[in-house]
Amino acid sequence: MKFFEDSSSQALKIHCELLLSLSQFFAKGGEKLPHTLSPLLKSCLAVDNHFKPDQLYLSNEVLANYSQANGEEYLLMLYEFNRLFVGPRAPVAPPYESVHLNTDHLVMGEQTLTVRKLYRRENLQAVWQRHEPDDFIATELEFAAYLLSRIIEAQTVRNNAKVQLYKTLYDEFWDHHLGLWLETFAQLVAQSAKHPVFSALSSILSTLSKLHPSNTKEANYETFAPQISRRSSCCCLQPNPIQL
Amino acid sequence: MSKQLGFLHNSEKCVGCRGCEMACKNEYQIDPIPQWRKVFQLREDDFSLPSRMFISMACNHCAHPECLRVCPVEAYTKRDDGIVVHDPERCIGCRLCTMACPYDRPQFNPAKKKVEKCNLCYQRIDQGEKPACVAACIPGALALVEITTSLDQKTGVLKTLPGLPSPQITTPSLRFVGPKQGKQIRRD
Amino acid sequence: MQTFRNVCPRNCYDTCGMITYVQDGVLKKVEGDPKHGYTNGKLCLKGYTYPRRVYSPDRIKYPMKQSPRGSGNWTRISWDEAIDTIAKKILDLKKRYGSTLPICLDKYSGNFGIVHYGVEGTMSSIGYTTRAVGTPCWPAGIDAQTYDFGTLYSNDPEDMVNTKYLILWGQNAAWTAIHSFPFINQARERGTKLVVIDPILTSTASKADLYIQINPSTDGALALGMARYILDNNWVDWEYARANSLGFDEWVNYLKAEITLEWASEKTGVPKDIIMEIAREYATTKPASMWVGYGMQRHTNGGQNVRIIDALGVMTGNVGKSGGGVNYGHLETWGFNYNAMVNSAPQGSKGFVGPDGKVGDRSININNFAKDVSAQSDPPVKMLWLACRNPGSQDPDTHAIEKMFASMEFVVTVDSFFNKTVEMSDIVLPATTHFEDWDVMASYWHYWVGINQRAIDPLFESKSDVEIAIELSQKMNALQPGSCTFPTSGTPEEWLAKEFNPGIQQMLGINNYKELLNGPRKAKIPAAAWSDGKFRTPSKKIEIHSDLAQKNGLPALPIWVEEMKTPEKYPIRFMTPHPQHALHSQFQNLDWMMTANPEPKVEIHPVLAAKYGIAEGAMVKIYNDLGSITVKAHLTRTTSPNVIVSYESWYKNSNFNVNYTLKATPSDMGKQATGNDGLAFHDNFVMIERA
Amino acid sequence: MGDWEWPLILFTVLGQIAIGIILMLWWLARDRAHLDGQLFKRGVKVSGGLLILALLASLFHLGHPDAAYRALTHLSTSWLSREILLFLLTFLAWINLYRQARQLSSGHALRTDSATMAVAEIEAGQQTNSLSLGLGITSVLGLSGIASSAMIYVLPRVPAWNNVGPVLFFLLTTGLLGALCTLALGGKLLQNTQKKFLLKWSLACTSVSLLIYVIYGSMLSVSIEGAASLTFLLNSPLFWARALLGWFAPLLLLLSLLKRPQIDQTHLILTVTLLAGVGEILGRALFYLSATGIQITALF
Repeated sequence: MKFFEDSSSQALKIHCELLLSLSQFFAKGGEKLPHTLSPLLKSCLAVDNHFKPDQLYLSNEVLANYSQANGEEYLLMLYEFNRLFVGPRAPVAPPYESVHLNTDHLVMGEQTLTVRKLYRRENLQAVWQRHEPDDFIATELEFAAYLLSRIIEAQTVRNNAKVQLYKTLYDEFWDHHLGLWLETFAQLVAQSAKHPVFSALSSILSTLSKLHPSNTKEANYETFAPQISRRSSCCCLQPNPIQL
Repeated sequence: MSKQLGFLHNSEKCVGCRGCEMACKNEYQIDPIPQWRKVFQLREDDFSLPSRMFISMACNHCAHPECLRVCPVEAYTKRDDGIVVHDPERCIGCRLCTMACPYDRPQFNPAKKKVEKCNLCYQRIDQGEKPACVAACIPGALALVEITTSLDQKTGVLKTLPGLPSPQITTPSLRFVGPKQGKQIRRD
Repeated sequence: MQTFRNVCPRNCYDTCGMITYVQDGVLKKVEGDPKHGYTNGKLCLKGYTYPRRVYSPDRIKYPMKQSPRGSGNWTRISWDEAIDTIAKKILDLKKRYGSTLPICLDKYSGNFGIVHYGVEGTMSSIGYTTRAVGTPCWPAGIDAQTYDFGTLYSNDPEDMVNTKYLILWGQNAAWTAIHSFPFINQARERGTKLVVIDPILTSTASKADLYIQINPSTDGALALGMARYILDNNWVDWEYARANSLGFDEWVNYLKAEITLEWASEKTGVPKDIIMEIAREYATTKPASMWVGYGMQRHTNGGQNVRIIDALGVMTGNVGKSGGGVNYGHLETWGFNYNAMVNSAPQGSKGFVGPDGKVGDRSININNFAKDVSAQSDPPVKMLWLACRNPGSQDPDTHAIEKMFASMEFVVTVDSFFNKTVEMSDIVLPATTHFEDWDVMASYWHYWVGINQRAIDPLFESKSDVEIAIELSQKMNALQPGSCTFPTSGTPEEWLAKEFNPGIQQMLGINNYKELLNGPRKAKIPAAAWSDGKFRTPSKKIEIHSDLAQKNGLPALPIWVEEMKTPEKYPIRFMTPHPQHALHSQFQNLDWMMTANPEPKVEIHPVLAAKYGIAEGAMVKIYNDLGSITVKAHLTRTTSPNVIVSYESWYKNSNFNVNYTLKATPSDMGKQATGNDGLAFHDNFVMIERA
Repeated sequence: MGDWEWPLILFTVLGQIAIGIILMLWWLARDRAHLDGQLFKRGVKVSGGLLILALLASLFHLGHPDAAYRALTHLSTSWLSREILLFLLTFLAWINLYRQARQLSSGHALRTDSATMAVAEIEAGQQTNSLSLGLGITSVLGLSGIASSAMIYVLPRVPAWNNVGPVLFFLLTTGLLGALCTLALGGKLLQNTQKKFLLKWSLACTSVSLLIYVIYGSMLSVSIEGAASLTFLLNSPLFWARALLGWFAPLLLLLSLLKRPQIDQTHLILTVTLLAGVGEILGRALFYLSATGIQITALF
């Protein structure tokens, strides 16, 4: 069973949770792994039960195993996280879309600006706009989750127009952004990961991109007021002060 | 074709500072690999005295461009002013032009899987500006010129320099003022 | 598309005016500022790579902590935690040792923006500290000109168009001052002869009408030979020399007694007739100009050689003349407030009692940093603060540097890229680039001053040195009120504004720094240095005989001092001059540079190469007692058979570093004006073998 | 020096085998009833398969295979455009052959019926005519396609290529591998005379190829770049493998095959086809590897 073939609210919620927990994983950084690993595991398990994607259970076992790890183990994961994604040594897999999709491999590329515009269409903006690139993986994942949550809301109030609109928006965002680089990024992590948790992370990321069907309908646009929940699990996006 | 624009490189003035090379990359923010313009240091043995002598070369907008001839997708076109323009939109990355150009100036960009090259900043020229490399040349060694017989009759204007492919292959629109060597008091 | 004015803040003659193009808050490209009269709207190859520097994913993005140092185990920390850790460490050391002297600052030329002197200010504001004092680059020459003229002060480089005869003495403008070429060319087009004296046939030398490959470190001997010949032919400008200088005749007697052309020729390896030729031409073509490069003073007798060349200029009356001069550099346009630098130590700070009884900072030699830091015992140095500086790859004797770093308790580095120094630090703080700062830059060569706007917001969590100082001050005063005097407020632009004073504004012909937003300004001072004849020596005259030099244990007169002799064991001189694609350890690591210049090389003369069975492209091991490096050989006759050349640089993902073999040998001068003698970078001797 | 261009090697060699087979079938069908129906069908199927493979392989050489169709747009001067066009036409012609091959089966059945033999003869005759026409057209298109592939490499910049060499090499590959593969496919379906001819033909191709290569090699050294190519070849073990597998071994085997027709030849023919095939692939690889272009000779 694939995402969207099953667009039951339950399926969407599970999908949404996975995106959010991944977003958290990157946003909070290696230092907060003790807090972000278990939620990630939880959402992965949910995905596994619901969609039964092949191989995911293996990564889940790794996560399950290491979410119980002791402080020292967590330190190893932290150092690996920073080696892969942060620095100060040139990171192995910079977590920014433009570094991977733009042929000049710099941050703040054209992708950064296009996702900024997409956020703005939803009256949202990245919290560290103009400092942190807007196409930081955590921000993009959170935005994807946001779009799903809008679908769920619309479903509960039976607003089909809105459901359709946000499905289209979600597809659009996926097909033009996350979906384009997540797999490459996952491969890069897989190649150089020196700790099982990050190999697991890599396969979770590829599961995410594999499970998503490609679909490119353009959305005919009308904006709704942003409904970004101020839950702890949202930290990369905020209502756009200019717009509100 | 009404005229033929090209470059005049004064090897007497060029100190190989490579400003042109990077000004070109800066103007178009070219990806790391391709070098539309490249400064070459000539071989010492080709001259009476060893010294550091340079030529700066981009696409030579040849009168008989091999790239244009062999390209299967008509990515190359020659403007009335002789500029050979490459259209990356049409390019399918067959790399035949990179095999055919004796100057290796069409450059394959592995990131884009397409070929790129210098288009003599035709957009700038159309607005009456100098090409970025010419505008950036500090010692004033690089000039945009119209290739004419009168230019070729000028004394000191050369069609080639040691180490360069014979101009007969593509009749490049590049002329040189040859490097001049001073007196050297050497310890060998 | 918005445009902003910036100035390249690198340690470079040219200090280019830049125009920065910004769209949606993103820097798109850079160009030269056409309103800058010396750099004239053009940048060098390095300048054009700035967009790659700003947006490189390799940039240091956040404050980070390494535990343990050198392990590569890095933790991202908040600015607050970083500053808290640093502040507590400072206070702890202060408590343990009763002063802040265990804290040592090493800051130099990574960013020459005036506001960046806030780094020194940071240290002053916490108390008296240990300071790496001096400059590796040019101190011997500075002292030479200080003894002779009272300070370093050169003609406006744009004035080179007026010269009729130009000698570039150990100066490779093609690589290090490219913007001077249009002026040199203008002069040449009017018939000026260009002579280049250099042990290496550089790109600049290749353009000369006459290139002289002199024996390294014997420039003084050549100048003395010329002086003797000028004297013998009475081409001396007696009037100028006697009217404006002290001890001229004393020196003339020395020439008569001690100097012969044969000796000069034998010393320098320059044929007699050539010495006579350039002596005649230099003395009889008026005005004649000499540009003394920094390379030629990086020898154990470098300062003395510069003094001799100064004397040559005086003897021919070329000093104080437009189109003339013995040009080296100047600091005339640097008269800012250094507001960010001048902070008094907190109440009751204990300092270092100098030999003169004055209490203050404890200065150690920047040019023997590793040894001097380790040598401190009362109190020992426990903490290093590094900003605008990368001793890990730029200081001599890298192994000694590594050992010294390992012995530290705490190392803080402020930088933008993960270089060798960051690798050896406990905490690294992300530095802004100059596009993310407000600043003002002057040049030590041309007379222009330009403002540097904040063109883009600082990327990630990077901060400028002053912003860091402010945070540190807030934290320290919270932890221990009064423990830091650095102001805790002010926007970057306000800090910039505080650097201006009526003096500098008058010099630049402005009433307000904001006028610089319309374009850089050129100082309103005469094009010919010393044209007023008011020298700044104790005697107010040119001191050919300098008591001050004598007092400092140097010859009073510009007489010959023997060069360093080649040791038997290491017969090959290893010169490591400035690179073309980099400025020290900046730029070469960027992707465009790594494509244009992917790997280091060592230039070896074919004769020498043959002797050691080294072929073009072969790997060569270069070694001496200190260490070794292995690098690819390039056979070329641009060097001489007993000199090999490799250009110092920091390549991405490479441990190439010429300083593994470089001994911290002091040059003869520097103490007087810069606090410490310079470094004899070019008196480095090695052995080679096929690797 | 060039690179190891797998896509190009496969495209050229496979394409040339395919057209070579058609060419041989054409010769066999030159007059009535010589070409066995089974062999015709087999030949057409195999050559078609190879042709498709070849065309697919060629796509892998492109940075943007999706836009390959655009390669047809510069017929005026680009031999690459012309090559693509001719190969597509060849493919169309082949589709027609394929159609004929399928119809043939019905026509064929008639033969067994002695009563209507006469009719069959005639029909078969007409069929053979239309067949040989179809084969003819395909071969001609194919051969011109191959010629244009060769012309692509006739570049003033590359002295080693800037001569008749490429055309000859490509055509000889076609002749040699075409004949050998037909032999291998034909087996019992070939009459002895046909076998003999194909063997002789292969022998001829091999020896001519060897001969021409020697002459070509000796001519290379006139230009610096050509000389570079030559030294590269002579110093490359690949080249000597190619000589052994592609020239000497086939020569000996073919001779022995012609000398002793009585023994069962199937295995020997397979071996020689295989060897020659490998030889030609190596040869083509070297063709690209050894290419040295005129270029700027500077320090850096």
